[in-house]
Amino acid sequence: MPDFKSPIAHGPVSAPDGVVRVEDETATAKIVVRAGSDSSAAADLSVPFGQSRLRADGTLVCGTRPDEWTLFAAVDRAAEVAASVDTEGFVSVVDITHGRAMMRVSGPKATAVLAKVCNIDLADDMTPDGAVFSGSVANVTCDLLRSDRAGDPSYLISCERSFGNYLFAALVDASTEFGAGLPAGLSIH
Amino acid sequence: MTGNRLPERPGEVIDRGTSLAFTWNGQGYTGYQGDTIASALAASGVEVFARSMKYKRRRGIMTADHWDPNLFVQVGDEPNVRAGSRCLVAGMEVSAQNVWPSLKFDVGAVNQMVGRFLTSGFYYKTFMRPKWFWHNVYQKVLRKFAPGGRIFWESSTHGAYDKRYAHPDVLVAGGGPAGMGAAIAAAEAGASVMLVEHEPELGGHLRWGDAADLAALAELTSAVEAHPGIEVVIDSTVTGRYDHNWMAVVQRSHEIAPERLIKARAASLVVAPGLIERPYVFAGNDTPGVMLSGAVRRLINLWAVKPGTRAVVLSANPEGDAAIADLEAAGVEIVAALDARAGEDIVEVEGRGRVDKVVLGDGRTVSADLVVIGIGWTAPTSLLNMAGDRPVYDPSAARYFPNQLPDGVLATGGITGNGTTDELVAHGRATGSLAASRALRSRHDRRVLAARARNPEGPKPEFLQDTRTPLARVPHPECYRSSTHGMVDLSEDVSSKDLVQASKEGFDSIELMKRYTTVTMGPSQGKLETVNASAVLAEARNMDMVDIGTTVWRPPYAPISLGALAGRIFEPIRRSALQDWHEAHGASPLLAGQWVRPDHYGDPVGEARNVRQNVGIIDVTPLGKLDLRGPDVTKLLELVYVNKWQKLDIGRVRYGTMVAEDGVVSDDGVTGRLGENHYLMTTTSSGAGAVWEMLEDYLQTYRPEWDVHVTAVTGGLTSINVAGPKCRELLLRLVEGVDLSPEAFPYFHVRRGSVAGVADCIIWRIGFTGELSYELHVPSGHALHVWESLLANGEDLGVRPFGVESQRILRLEKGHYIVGQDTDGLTKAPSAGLGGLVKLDKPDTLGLPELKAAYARTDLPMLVAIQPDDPQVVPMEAAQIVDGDSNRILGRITSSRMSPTLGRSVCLGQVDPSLAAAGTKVTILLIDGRRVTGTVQEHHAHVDPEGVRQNA
Amino acid sequence: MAKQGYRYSAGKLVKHGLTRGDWPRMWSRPEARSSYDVVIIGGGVHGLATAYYLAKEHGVTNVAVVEKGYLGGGGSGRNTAIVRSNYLTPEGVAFYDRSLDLYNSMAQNLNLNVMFSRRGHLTLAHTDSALRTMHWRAEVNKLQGIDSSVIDPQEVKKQAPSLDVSSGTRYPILGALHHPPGGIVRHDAVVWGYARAADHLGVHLLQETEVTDILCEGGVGPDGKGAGGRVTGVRTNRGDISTPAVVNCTAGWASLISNMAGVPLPITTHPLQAAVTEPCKVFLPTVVVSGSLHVYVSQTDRGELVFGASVDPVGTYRVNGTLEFTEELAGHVLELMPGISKMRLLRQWSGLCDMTPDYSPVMGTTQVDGYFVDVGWGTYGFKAGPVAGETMAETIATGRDADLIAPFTISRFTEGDLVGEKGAAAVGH
Amino acid sequence: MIVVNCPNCGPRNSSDLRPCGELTPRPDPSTASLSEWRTYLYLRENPAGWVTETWYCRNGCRRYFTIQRNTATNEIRDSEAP
Ligand SMILES: Cc1cc2nc3c(=O)[nH]c(=O)nc-3n(C[C@H](O)[C@H](O)[C@H](O)COP(=O)(O)OP(=O)(O)OC[C@H]3O[C@@H](n4cnc5c(N)ncnc54)[C@H](O)[C@@H]3O)c2cc1C
Ligand SMILES: NC(=O)c1ccc[n+]([C@@H]2O[C@H](COP(=O)([O-])OP(=O)(O)OC[C@H]3O[C@@H](n4cnc5c(N)ncnc54)[C@H](O)[C@@H]3O)[C@@H](O)[C@H]2O)c1
Ligand SMILES: Cc1cc2nc3c(=O)[nH]c(=O)nc-3n(C[C@H](O)[C@H](O)[C@H](O)COP(=O)(O)O)c2cc1C
Ligand SMILES: [Zn+2]
Repeated sequence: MPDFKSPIAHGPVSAPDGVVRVEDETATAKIVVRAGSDSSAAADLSVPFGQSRLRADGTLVCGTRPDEWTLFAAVDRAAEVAASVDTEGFVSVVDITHGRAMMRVSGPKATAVLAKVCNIDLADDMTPDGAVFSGSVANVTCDLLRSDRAGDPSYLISCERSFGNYLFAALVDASTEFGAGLPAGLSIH
Repeated sequence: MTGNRLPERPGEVIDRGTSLAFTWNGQGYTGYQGDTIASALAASGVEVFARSMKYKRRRGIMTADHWDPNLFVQVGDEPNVRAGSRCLVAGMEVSAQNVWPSLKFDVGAVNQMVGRFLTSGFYYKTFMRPKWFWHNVYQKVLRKFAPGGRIFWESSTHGAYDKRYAHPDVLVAGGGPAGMGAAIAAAEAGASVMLVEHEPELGGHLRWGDAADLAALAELTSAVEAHPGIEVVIDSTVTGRYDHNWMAVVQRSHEIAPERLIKARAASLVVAPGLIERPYVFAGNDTPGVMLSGAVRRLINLWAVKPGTRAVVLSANPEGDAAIADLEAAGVEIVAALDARAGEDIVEVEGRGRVDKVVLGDGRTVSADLVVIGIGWTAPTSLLNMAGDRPVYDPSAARYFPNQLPDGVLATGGITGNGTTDELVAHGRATGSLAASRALRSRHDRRVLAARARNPEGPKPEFLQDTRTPLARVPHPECYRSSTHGMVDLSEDVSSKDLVQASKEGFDSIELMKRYTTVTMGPSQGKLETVNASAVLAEARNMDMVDIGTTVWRPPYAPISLGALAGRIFEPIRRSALQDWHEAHGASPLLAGQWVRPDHYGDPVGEARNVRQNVGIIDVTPLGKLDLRGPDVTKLLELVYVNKWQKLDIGRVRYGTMVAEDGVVSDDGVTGRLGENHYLMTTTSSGAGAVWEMLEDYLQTYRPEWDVHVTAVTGGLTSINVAGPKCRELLLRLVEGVDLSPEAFPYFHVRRGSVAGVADCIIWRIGFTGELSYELHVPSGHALHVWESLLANGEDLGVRPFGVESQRILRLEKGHYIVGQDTDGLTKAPSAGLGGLVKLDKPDTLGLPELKAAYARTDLPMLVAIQPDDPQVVPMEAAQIVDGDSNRILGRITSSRMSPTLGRSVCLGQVDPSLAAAGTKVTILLIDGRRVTGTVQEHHAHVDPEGVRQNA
Repeated sequence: MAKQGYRYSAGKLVKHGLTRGDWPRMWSRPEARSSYDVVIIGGGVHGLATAYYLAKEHGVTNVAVVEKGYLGGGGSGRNTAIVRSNYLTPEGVAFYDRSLDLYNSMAQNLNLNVMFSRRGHLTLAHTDSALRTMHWRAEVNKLQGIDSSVIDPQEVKKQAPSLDVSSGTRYPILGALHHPPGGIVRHDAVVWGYARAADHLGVHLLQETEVTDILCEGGVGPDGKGAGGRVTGVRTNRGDISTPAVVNCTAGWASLISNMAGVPLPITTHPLQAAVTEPCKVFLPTVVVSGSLHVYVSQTDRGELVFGASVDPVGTYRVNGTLEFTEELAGHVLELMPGISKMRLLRQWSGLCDMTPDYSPVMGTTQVDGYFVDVGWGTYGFKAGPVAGETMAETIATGRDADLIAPFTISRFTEGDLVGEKGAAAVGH
Repeated sequence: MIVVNCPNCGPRNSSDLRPCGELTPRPDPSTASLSEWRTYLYLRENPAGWVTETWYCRNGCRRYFTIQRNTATNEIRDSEAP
């Protein structure tokens, strides 16, 4: 199998003082599971809509929508993670690893960066660590997960793959207020 | 240069250590850091800043703040800068606007002499004859008189602006004592607060007040700054309150952008804008040297500028009285201190470039160069009106007061009554606590409702009732006059005479009067004019002010630049995994919706020919792709497509057309069955989103009992069509796990296998080009490898990429129509020539009754293939098909190209049913006016109607 | 009482200036009669024009125009005043072209300068398919004798130098439909001109009078409303008025009125917003419209840019406007004219539009005898005011739908024969 | 920008959703007369007051749901799944 290629052709971009960092995490296995709330898959995944949980095997389980979960894991584990889902009843498991670009915005100013391009209330009590939600980011529909790192806010943002390059540029553009520089060849225009 | 700068004042905001050089009408000036453009010029003795709009009258400082109607200047390439509030920056090139040839001498000033003819609306009553004169002469002259600054449309700052969102519990509009009190109390109650102040510093009127005011200011400011729960946003205006407390805040001096728009969803809004001083209407009231009391106090106390030497002051309130004290302290001689409360008055001011003589109410004429007016207030109720309030006029206090506010909006401070600083702060604090309690309760509700927030612990905060002690309404005389030549609207040059005349002509409601005279339609939007205009109308109609009302306040409260409203340019662009490759290989980009695609690689005709002769590959990723799973997918397909779907075996693909509930063709594509309960549906590129939402709609609201899961996989599968007689040979070199022989894998079938080592590719035998072709759907992370492998392994076969334009040629040769190009918003299924595809005997399909009705009709247009009789003529797409030599329209060409395969032009067109039979001659009107004939073809396909090529 | 037939002219302007004498009233404030031959609901351009032509062309003068607010307070007073006739369908072209003719001679006929500025109208195309539609319109227009053609970007630049016609932009300008006879009119003056002329012919203009019900008998519905019924009068906040003929000219409120007669309409009410900037020296000589960017813009003689867009997606009777309208508007306008980013928005407002499924009006007789409709004007009805008035007057006077409006009667929705303007009229103006 | 309460996502800006208009039940297409069908297609109550309407949570949970909205004030009442 040839290497997995991300739509984002840029490495991480950070502000010099580290207050914000934008990086590509597209190379993550992403498995979407649909199952009725009374299914055994749902019981197994055991995360309500809007929340997330790190499974013992390292898989991050997100309640992305009512009766829908997205599972994140290392990119080579896609098949294994997909196979781990209990498919008793009407359950579907779709590997969307190739279908979604994913990036992370992190650092003390991550919330301020996101608040420039996303209308959702990101206050700690409205969107706590672990919160899963969907919204528009720089005019692209995205799934978001707040997953803090080392006490600083951090957001995993995924979008339809074809928007990936644009969205990355938009997030870096939003970070320039806090000192990040747009790398050569990257522009929102 | 005359030095009008006073010795140091206790509250001054200028930094005398930092001089700033700038130019005014080309001449060099200096001011201090902290000056506005106007204060710096006034300090240097400048008295005339502008010419008025209609009569070109000289104009000077009037309010010395943002709303000053006379201080509009051009700064470099920026028009309409408010010199009364724009801070001076070194190097500014400032000039007067709306003057010709110069501010000193303006030719247009002759209008003053003919002013009596230029009453409001005069232009409606003349210039009608002769007809051509209006357009060719009068209108051009009128346009020359347009006021305002100049646009330098070569220098753009589009995209340099910025925006952000905010979600404060409490947003306070106005940073005077009341607003600061509200912010502090709300923050103390645990609310997150955004405090917005229009001026460059907090403080409101305290800033230009006395020692006690300055002390109170210092105390309040440090309390605000000390509280971490308050975000202070200065030099910023709350410009709009929209439904559900969606607030627009324009931030002017932000370091990263010329202006920034903050969009805030506030749970509670506290409106604390204070009051705006109202001008007085008397003859000559627009002469330079006539200033409002606030203007002289600001000039003296903030910028240490002496506003004149000999002053007449007319005061009706303590602020007017305080102006007298300030003037005296500044060494201005008070020629007359008139008390409006005691009936003293000013009748007229004379003077051209500056006040010279003042005629007083008692008949005396005195000489003075400054007239100071402190006769009352306008309540800036704009934000309250936007929140649905209809403020009510109170004659005893001579101003409007808030009436009925929704729960999420509270008012405090001067807009609600009068008080000492302590009383204002106390009222502000009470308002802030109330606002916080309501906001925190609403926040609790939101947390309960939003799944991501998890349920809040703790009880629901209480909804406090309003127990505030209202501020007093101190009696104030109503100082209005309508029977003078004074200006009511200085920006629009509308006098009270004009208003009285308009009322007599039938424009006797405030709204009609506004539209006829343009009063309140200028840059200050009624802030200075609206109450005076109502008062004039009330007197003219002998009615009460209360029954007249005001014109409607609308956003923005303070004008906001288009650049800030636009903000950053966030225009999402979609790129396939191969787009970088296309661009690196000379593809000319084609923007199709949000997608950027390869239109061609330099030679569309050659690329098309290559497909017919050898093999070509095209990136068709934007095709919508939906993964459908579940036992009820067939039912869904039966519902949304016009054709039958029951007997689609695993491994087969079928073409389908969709219509909307009105029977109009809405989309098309193929759907393949990959497994027992697993299908892949494709849609048109532009229809992908709509089809997905439509499927969800019917699944969720119409047939919730059906078990179907829909997943959009458009970008996840990179779609590559491999087409041409040699494509099988090419694929044989790369495909594993699939028998590509025509017998094992015939037309309209689907297989899964690996391509160039990439597993899990979906391969189906279909194509838009009419050639033998396979469409590969490759996991996008590996798509580039597959694409490059196809090219690398087919060199000997002549493989070449082709773009969208070649595909358009090829599909037209084959007669495949494009929804939206060959069909339009009225094309019902039978018109598209779907023939037997449509099944009317299904129990349920979208638009079924309309389909039945349409098939019963004989008058619907038909889509047909047409060949111009002259093979070299390619009629333009949209060329009309007409009835012989007449102009009667019988159809149109919807697609046309020169066919490289046939060496002749080929078309699709919609025609009247009378022309639809094969062999019918039609007349086509070319764009150059020629009429040519064409012949309707038997099949839509011009090339290979039997399908030998695609079935190979 | 308004002075009958007082004529405006340059001479009168001089006379009044010299004597400083008062001008006569343009219209009176009459007391309502208890009965009229025709009651027209809605004091916008459609209602007033209908009244004027009824009186002028058909001698029907016992007519009341009932307006709940002030004259022109609906769409007629808040539209961006763009007039043109380069429609997509032959029906549309014939209809709007007649209206343009009437506009052209309006100042003379009504003796009020409505400031018709035939400055030309550009509809920009940013995509191949938009360009194809422009060609389609141009071809249909030419066959109908309308001056309309597709021009290339260089020619666009000549017509409107402030446009960015370079090719690298997100929404490149590939060409435009150029319609020289299109332009703008001083919208209020049109309202006042018809009002004044109708008043002079004896029509009663009843302002601040709101219709609260339509009185019917004989129909299938409650209170004798609905199909088969007959109109007997209207109820207003100032009392009942009896009349055999009621005309619904209430645009955004059309459904509310029509429901009163038991005649449901294929209409939803959406706000359409507009905005003006502060004035700047005049630099934009023509009207510029971009369908795909949902904006249109023109510059008034006073130097303000007047902007419009497409209707708000959320249907509502609220007219207080939205922030996102101004944001999108500015973003799109600056894509076309990046140079004006420093101009400031001065005021935004909105009006109600009566949207139909096929972007064409609903006109003429209905299933209730004596109840006429002139509604469904959506975002484009200002330019149709004169011809709608003329044809509605004919329809009311003769009881038969006038030829020009035959394609627009309500029966097309039961017969499934919608008009094909949707493609072109979405943001046509 | 009004706020619409999605039954799943909670309060959201209306720009995150798509308004789908008045709730109009779909007649059975196999039995509906053409005039019933066209009433469903075209005729609307369009009241100035409370109306039950459908919204699609486009940027959120992707669910269709109905709410009550007062078209004269934009006040919003309860929301529910279809
Ligand atoms: C922002 C905007 C821009 C537009 N731009 C253009 C454009 O550029 N070109 C163009 O051609 N068209 C444009 N239009 C559309 C055009 O304005 C309307 O189609 C047209 O004005 C409709 O005129 P009318 O006389 O039918 O209705 P209106 O002018 O709306 O008059 C209807 C009247 O009925 C009254 N009324 C309602 N209910 C009652 C009642 N119960 N009792 C009594 N009276 C009642 C209302 O108060 C109102 O005055 C625009 C519309 C808007 C809102
Ligand atoms: N000239 C004067 O001395 C003067 C002027 C106004 C008020 N007063 C008195 O002071 C009292 C008012 O005190 P207060 O605290 O209510 O008002 P204030 O005038 O002291 O402060 C209000 C502040 O709100 C700001 N503001 C107004 N609209 C705004 C908006 N939309 N966005 C952001 N900021 C905005 C103003 O710039 C001002 O600084 C009244 O009793 C009045 O009589 C005196
Ligand atoms: C073509 C046109 C030009 C306008 N120009 C101005 C203007 O220069 N200044 C202004 O304040 N309002 C202007 N308006 C808007 C009106 O003030 C007003 O907002 C509009 O008629 C709607 O009325 P309302 O705001 O009272 O509801 C203009 C309106 C139109 C239709
Ligand atoms: Zn939702």
